[in-house]
Amino acid sequence: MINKEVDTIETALNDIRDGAVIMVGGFGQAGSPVELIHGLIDQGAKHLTVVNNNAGSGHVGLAALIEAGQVDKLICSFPRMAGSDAFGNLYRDGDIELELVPQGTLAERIRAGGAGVSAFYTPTAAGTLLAEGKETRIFSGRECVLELGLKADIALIKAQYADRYGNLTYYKTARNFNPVMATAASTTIVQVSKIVPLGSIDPECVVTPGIYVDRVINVSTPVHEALLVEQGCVYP
Amino acid sequence: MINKEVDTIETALNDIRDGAVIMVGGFGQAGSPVELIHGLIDQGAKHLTVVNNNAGSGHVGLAALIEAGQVDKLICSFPRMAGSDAFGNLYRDGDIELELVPQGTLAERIRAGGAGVSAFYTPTAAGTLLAEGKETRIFSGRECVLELGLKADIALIKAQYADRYGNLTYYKTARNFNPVMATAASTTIVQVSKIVPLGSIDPECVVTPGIYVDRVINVSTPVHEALLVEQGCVYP
Amino acid sequence: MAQRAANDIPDGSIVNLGIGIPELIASVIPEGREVLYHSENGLLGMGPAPTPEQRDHDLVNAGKKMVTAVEGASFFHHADSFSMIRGGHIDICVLGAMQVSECGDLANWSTGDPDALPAVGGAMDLVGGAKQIYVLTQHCSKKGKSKILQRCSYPLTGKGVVNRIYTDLAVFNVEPDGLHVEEIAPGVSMGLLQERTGCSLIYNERRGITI
Amino acid sequence: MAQRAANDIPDGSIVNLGIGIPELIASVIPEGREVLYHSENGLLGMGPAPTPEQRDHDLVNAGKKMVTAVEGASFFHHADSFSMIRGGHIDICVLGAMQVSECGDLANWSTGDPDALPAVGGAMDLVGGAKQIYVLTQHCSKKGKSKILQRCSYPLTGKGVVNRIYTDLAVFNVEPDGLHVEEIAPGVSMGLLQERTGCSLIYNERRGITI
Repeated sequence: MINKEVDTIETALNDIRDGAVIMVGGFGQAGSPVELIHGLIDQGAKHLTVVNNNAGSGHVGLAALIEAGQVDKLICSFPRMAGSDAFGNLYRDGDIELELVPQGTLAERIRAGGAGVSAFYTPTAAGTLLAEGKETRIFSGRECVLELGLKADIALIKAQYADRYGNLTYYKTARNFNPVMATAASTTIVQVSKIVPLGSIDPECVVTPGIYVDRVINVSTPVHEALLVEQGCVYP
Repeated sequence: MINKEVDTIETALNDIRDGAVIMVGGFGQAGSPVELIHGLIDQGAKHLTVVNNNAGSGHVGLAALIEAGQVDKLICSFPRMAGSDAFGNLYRDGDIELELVPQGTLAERIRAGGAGVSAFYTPTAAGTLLAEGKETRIFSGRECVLELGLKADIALIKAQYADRYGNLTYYKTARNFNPVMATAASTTIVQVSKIVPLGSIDPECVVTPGIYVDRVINVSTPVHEALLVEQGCVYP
Repeated sequence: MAQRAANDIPDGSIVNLGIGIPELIASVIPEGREVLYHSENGLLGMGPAPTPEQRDHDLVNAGKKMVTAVEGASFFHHADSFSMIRGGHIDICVLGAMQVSECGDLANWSTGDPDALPAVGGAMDLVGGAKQIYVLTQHCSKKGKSKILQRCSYPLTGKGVVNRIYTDLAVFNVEPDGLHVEEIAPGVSMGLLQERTGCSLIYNERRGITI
Repeated sequence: MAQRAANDIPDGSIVNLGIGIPELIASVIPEGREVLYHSENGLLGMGPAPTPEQRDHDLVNAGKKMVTAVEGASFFHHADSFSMIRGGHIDICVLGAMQVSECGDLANWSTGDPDALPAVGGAMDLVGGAKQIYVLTQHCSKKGKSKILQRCSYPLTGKGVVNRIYTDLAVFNVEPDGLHVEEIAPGVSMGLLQERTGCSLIYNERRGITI
């Protein structure tokens, strides 16, 4: 019998090790798996490499994970966020490493990692600083940059509904990086607003088929990072 | 005002030129845009390069297009089909060219063409006949083959519903190559069972966003290629 | 300036608007044109800012501001969204600029200051992918330096990617032989325009319509 | 043979079954195990053959035969489907074979006959992508030649890709030092097995359980 539901966040995150590469879904505050990130702060794994489009905001979620000193390296496209200095302060002090990747290249590298595509050539960033030191090659008269697929040990993502097979749907632009990251991690851990009976999700509308999902946690009333930041919350 | 509906198949296919590269959706008989293919036979464009997973069956649809002598080259993964010799006969006589591509590589090359990825490295086919003459390279200890993105002038595809923006949904495994091909052609022409009012398709369940679609034809009672073949039909 | 750029967006276009001034364009598109807005975070058919009742922190644009979705919109994930961009399916992208060169190089992500926190977002993907790149910017920086230059001194976002430039002083077309002045703002002389611009301008009398 | 392979498929597996004999496996999975079947033409959660009322020409498997979809199934397009395969998300793929070598090379798409119409389908993607590749085949060809060889003479589908082989005579594990006999069919002696096999077999007494 297949049942991916796990009872507690603690159990779900239990085996995350120091030094793990962790993809964290969300685009800014939309679709950020706040409860899972806070669980990871409680769990305490250190020397993490985190993949996220941003660097968190305020003192909750990803920003709090960074402030807790658990992140050694961030792979992202836009670490500047209004109202958060968590990443910037550590970065200026040389206490955190940054790999800056154009947003579309980041998404495509994650997709390639999940799809078994080892590397690909993209025109994005050709002729810029971000292509320095990278192989380039001309295809159809256009300079392209060789980029490698990106995989992770763990993906922490947020979805709307799940069934026991781990089939997922998302909500509006909270979808963003979540489905792509689900494909690229050895272990994909998902928080959802509701676990629904098998057969409740239209097979034509499944966004993430259960094949990509390992553990599902029901967080029935998730807090929204945007509201926590507005309220000036600090975690823990 | 955006309205992609075209009144007749004749109008929709009017500008297809001799020598065009044409992607034809479908996997065997499922999701094959039979009415559009028959329209292309009527239209008469010659020296076509066709991209399809197979080579048609019986004497209708793609097999009929091939029998009509309109196809110079086929890019596909599996041209052997029970009950059809259209392709095989021409091939053995040297009258049609074949580029044989593993099915997943074919799908990924089309996806890359649509996604602006010039080329990619895949482990598929490494060390086999189908990789001969192709560049290979080791990534993480695995030999990978360099494959190029594939684009087309025209895609002929079949979907279930469309709205006037060209948003599409599909039906069961008739989806197959259709959404991928829709992204990779300069002009994507779609036959659908029904054109529905804007707003009828749930934005969460759109499979092909209208950005990929140029022309939509309402074929409200499409014939199924499987039934035509069963009945021994011949087109024209 | 936004109005002038909006006039050049044809009916039926799919447009991606950069964060900041370019966002204003959506509200000044001439009547009767239907334009679909793409937001790179996974929305085609972005609508205007929400009413208080419509506010939804999970329906945001690329600048993380709350937006709405129009009838006929679709949601998709980030890799699919940037496939639309990289694959050349966006008709027009309008971006801000720090510097633009006469050969269409664009710098809009970094001043190269080693103390600044680098951040690029989707700008490099957009300039490399959209069919047409329009730049919408003040002609000069706050310190009065021209943003339109022979060569960008800041790190590039993309090389030879810009097609048109809209500033408060003029509209330019980037062509193989250099920057063509398409229009000049009322009250601006060609002499003043050239004086405020860091590269030689090509001026065709016939095109001297005020904006 | 299919039953024997079915016994080795753990509860909760995601399995892709090749066209032909491997398809039989689905009907003989031991009671109490929930296995999800992936069909590379865009279906996860493939069910058994349809009843006459369920017949649907647009719900087919990779062999173009009509199938059904189970509760909890999902449909997706071809590139997404092969991402599952190439990305290593399929637990087990069971395929037929023309030839298998002692180092796990598989030949199952072409005899190399220049007059034959070449066709490969998804076999090369599957053998390169699934976590475990099981081969299910008659031990010998119709002409009585062993399909288990030191080296394949036919063009390869994949190099060193096979993990296990199930034939009517025995079950083998492909290991770095060669082909290990895991089990022998009732009434088959090690001598007979070796005689009918085109490579040296490694036989561990402890493993000599009949099947």
